[in-house]
Amino acid sequence: MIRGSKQVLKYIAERTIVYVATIFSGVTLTYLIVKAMPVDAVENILFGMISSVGAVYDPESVILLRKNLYEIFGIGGSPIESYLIFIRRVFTFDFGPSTIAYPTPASEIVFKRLPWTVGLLLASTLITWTTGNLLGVIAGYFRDRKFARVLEGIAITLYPIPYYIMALILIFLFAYLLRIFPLGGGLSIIPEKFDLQLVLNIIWHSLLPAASLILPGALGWSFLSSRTLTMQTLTEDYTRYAEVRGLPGSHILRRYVLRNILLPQTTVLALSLGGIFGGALLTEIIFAYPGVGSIAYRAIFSGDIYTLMAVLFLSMIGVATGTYLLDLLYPLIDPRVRYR
Amino acid sequence: MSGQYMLRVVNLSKFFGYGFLGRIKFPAVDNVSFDMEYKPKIFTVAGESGCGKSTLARMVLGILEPSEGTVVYKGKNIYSLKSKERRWFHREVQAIFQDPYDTFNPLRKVDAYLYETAKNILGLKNSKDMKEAVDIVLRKVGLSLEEVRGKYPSEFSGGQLQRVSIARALIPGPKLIVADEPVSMIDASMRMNILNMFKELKEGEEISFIYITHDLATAYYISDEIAIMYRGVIVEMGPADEVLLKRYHPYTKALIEALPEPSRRDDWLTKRVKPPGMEVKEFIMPGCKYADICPYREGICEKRPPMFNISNVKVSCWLYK
Amino acid sequence: MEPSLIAENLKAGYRLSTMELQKEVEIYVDAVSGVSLTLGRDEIFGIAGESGCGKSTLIKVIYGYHEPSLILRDGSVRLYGRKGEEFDIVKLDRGRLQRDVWWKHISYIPQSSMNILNPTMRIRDHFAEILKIHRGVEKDEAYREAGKYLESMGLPIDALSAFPHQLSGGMRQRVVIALALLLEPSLVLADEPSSALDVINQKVVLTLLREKQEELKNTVVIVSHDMGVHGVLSDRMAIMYAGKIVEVCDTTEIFWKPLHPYTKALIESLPRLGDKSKRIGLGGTPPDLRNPPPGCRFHPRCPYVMPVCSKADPPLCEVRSGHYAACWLYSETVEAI
Amino acid sequence: MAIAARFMGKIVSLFVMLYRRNLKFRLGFTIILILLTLGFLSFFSPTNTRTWYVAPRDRPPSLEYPFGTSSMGRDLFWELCASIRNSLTIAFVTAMIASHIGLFLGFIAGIRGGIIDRVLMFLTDTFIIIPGLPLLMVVTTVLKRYLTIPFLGMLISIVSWPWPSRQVRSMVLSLRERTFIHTARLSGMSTSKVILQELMPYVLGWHLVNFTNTILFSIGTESGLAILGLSILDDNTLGVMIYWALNWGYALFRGIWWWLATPVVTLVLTFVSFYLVSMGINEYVHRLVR
Repeated sequence: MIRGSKQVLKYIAERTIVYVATIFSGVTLTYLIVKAMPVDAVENILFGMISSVGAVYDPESVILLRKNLYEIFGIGGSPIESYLIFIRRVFTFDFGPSTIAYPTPASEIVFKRLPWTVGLLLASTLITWTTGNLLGVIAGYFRDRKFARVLEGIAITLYPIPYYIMALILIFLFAYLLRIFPLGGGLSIIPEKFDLQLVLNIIWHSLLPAASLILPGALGWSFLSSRTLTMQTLTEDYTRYAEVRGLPGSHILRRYVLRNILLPQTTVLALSLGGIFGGALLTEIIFAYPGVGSIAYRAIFSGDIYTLMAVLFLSMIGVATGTYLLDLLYPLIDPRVRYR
Repeated sequence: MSGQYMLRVVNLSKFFGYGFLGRIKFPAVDNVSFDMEYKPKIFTVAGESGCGKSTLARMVLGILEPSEGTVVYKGKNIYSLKSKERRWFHREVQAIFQDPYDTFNPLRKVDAYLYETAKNILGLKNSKDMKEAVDIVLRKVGLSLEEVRGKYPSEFSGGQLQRVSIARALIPGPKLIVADEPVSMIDASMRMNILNMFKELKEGEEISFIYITHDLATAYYISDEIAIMYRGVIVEMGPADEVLLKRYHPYTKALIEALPEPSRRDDWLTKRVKPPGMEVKEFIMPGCKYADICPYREGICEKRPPMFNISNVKVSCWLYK
Repeated sequence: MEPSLIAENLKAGYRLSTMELQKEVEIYVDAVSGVSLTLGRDEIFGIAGESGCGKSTLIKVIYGYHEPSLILRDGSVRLYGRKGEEFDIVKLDRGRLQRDVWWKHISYIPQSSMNILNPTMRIRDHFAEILKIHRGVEKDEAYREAGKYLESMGLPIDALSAFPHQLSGGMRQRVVIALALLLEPSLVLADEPSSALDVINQKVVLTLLREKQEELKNTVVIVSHDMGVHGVLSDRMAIMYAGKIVEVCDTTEIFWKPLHPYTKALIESLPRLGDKSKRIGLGGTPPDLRNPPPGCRFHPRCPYVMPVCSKADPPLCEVRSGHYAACWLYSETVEAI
Repeated sequence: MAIAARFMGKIVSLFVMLYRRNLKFRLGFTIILILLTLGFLSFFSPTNTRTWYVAPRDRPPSLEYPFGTSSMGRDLFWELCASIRNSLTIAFVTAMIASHIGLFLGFIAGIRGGIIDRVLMFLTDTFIIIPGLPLLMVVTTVLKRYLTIPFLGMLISIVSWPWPSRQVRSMVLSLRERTFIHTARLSGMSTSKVILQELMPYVLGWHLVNFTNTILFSIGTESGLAILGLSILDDNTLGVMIYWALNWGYALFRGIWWWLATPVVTLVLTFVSFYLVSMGINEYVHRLVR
């Protein structure tokens, strides 16, 4: 057993408290800001119902309806009360009904679209991480070679460009000029059954959005971070001493450089995986990709606070859980930390 | 002057985080006490790296707050000084650090520190007095203002820079200087110049020194009294000749025998020595910290040995109860 | 006694670019300037000298390990294996050195720094990879041999499966020494093998090195600034000052009949337990090797300085049998200049 | 004020030195200079760039209209100049606020330590997990009517201060252990003097890096908001140009590629140039700290 197991439990407990507290304060802060939105969801619905053609309502039923609606949305009563109701709901993951697609609960809408976003981002994050690291290690190891310099040049230009600007450039090149990719959307055929043709169609649609996420990543920050790490590891004492022991370059690259880079890079992976649920908001909107991001976009414009809160909450949970799991798992991954 | 001791260190301890992400607390300094009279003296704290001697030095200097115990300088607890008294304390007690190149900010000119000390602690106002005071102390260490003016630390050799550091400490005319391994970074051939300077300052300027070192040969050369530390505890304390030549405590014996002395070549090569155990385990041990590898170990060593007096040497070992 | 290594007229230094007055400037540090050295068989040879005297650079050049900024300008290094093999270290390229020479015939023990060993690899794998690459021994057989070997080095068996950071400084240094002696090379170069250790660990490590040397009857070069370490360990010694060897002789002679003024000053400045007589340190400051002083490089600080000292560089000549010194006091040809 | 002057002096001398010696910095800084001149030119624009139909519509780039004209009847060259000026102002405002809040909080957390450090760290962590863009989307829709260029800069700074503060804190924590801090204390220097004289030379380099990175983040965020139509649409910024070209003018489908290309290419140039500058300073700072 790890020495001082009592300490380990204390550490886990502390990490959990920080985890919950961070989410709690994050949610509260967003709630306060979102609450400040002037759009009153209930009035919207009522107005929508009353003005729909041919509908006649007597006044009492409208007032009664308003009271119920306030009840359902939990915004009746004093701000404190509504806040507490909101918090209870958040942690039971029931965000109340979405104002646009009225009776259907907000969380349901979000969950329907989640697979799209997670699918896209999971794939692109993993691809970014692996290609970025591989290229980074090679470019770092053969630093003076020509191709390494070219790669560095590309990386410096791609790294600062936000992914949604990259999206525009890609649309412009591939969808407009060369027309080999669709301009947007998630599907261009009506999905009857889940067959190869459907899968191919989905992939065909998600290639361009994925590319807009992968390019600035794989050739940008992931490449640069792994290249700097490689160069640092190459100057470490243990790598130099390995050379002195007559070990061949390939062996050193594998057992010394790669091994010692993997640890910090897994941290980076864990953090970026945490960011998946947040969804690449803008890319989805630009490509009209049916993910969580486009719902959030629509929710903001239509004042659908609760769907928006669901999306924000999801991404906060993602990031916070990513860091939380990392804090717990890291000592197991890195031998140095475990048995200090 | 309150009481006959200038400095009283009473049951001083400092705990640091360690183990699984710093969760286990271990005593880097464990209940250390010693006193210094007003008579100028060089008191050495010797021990291997990691035995807690530097931590002790920082606590005495008022830089590092102790976990337990007190440091009383001329009757005042240095950790409850008011801001004006703090200036008085810095006027009386100064420090010389180990690495001269880290003692001065590489991005600042060296003489800036000399003027700062003169201005803030001596309270000199106009630049003429300050220049004069600085030049006097620089001459004492064999340098002059011209050699130092407007230069950065990188423009000096180690030995020269350490002299500037000593000069800085001399400006307020201190009564006590804590020197934390002042010569370990200096080339062997030039160490003597600085150690001789300490002796002259003790006799000439009546300044007491607390000399922190791991090098027992230099300790023997300049110190009047010496305390040997092991794993955060003083194991033996007393006049330098008695402690280093008679060597009551088993650790002091092992330490001196392990010293590579050319004259004792054959004896050094033949005698076997047991390698020390895992550091942390020994720090946490409740009883005698040296028990793990002590050849004279007995059951009683589980309990912590108090300080026994043999003639005027204090030894913390059950052998002498 | 045929030699294990002959180095002739080695000239090496560092080309650095530093920031001086906001301007990038190229400077050359003349770390080793014209050093010749012959090492015998079955002996511990000590190289002593203070910081910046070029002792570490010298053994790196002998080993043939050139860090990026280290440049070898001149000189040759010939290494002789245990069974008569001969290698010209300077001429061989890095690939040949790594495959045929390094660790098989010559090994190198770096200063005992914190992360010499691969932090993500267990100790036994450090042994296994050397045995596999240099001897083609398979993993489990290599583990057994490593276990046996570590036992002989006085290390607990469970150290094998430990990670480097779990070992104490002393243990880690003993593992490094075990690695260096694993393939029983004819020459072992050790750079300050015990300087970062406490005195007791230092004794454990150095006595171990001595024992192994006597067992293998090979040659071990110890580089250390601590004269005491040489006093108890080295059979023969060289004193270096500002990139040159100023004295070579048996260790006992150095402490009782030193010849070169620098060695004398060095020995006299060493404090000794039990002797409180006043000692005087060397005056002046070590020379700046970016533009070293002309002639003998010790002349600005030498109490016996003569006119010739600042003009010509004194050759290393044999003043007594086996006792060489590079100083005009002892050189017969002084009148000629 | 003497300190501020000296402070500026140091930055100017640092830039001059880096310009001469660091290729990345030189390349980046020259592009920025071009952008700044374009931005400055916008004050001499013959027509008010916010009005429609002042120039013939949909003209491809020609001598008369170097960047062509848009379907809104605006000369893209002058609109670009105005957009650069506004985008850079927003970014500058964000950077000034965010990096200085970060500097201030980082210093307090680093120097004070203890409870204050834990509270500030908790606050920073909370802000980091909140997704910046969606939050800003909400805020900008809410305050649509009050949005002005500097105010938008301030809004973006709400989400961009945590990174610099974390960075400065770790820097201060590592410097606090250095021996020269003890020497300074023993020389009777007050805490504020220690910060200014001892810590500032090191932190200055990093502060500049944080400043440029915040500019990058701010331009990116503003253009992101604008593409969604959440920026100040009746004014000119690089993002707003893209918005009108994409969502109103359907520049892409109607083949008026230059309308979209002008802002996109300028944005790319802005990002790359500021990043190069930040890398140049970063390399210098690394060498300084080592």
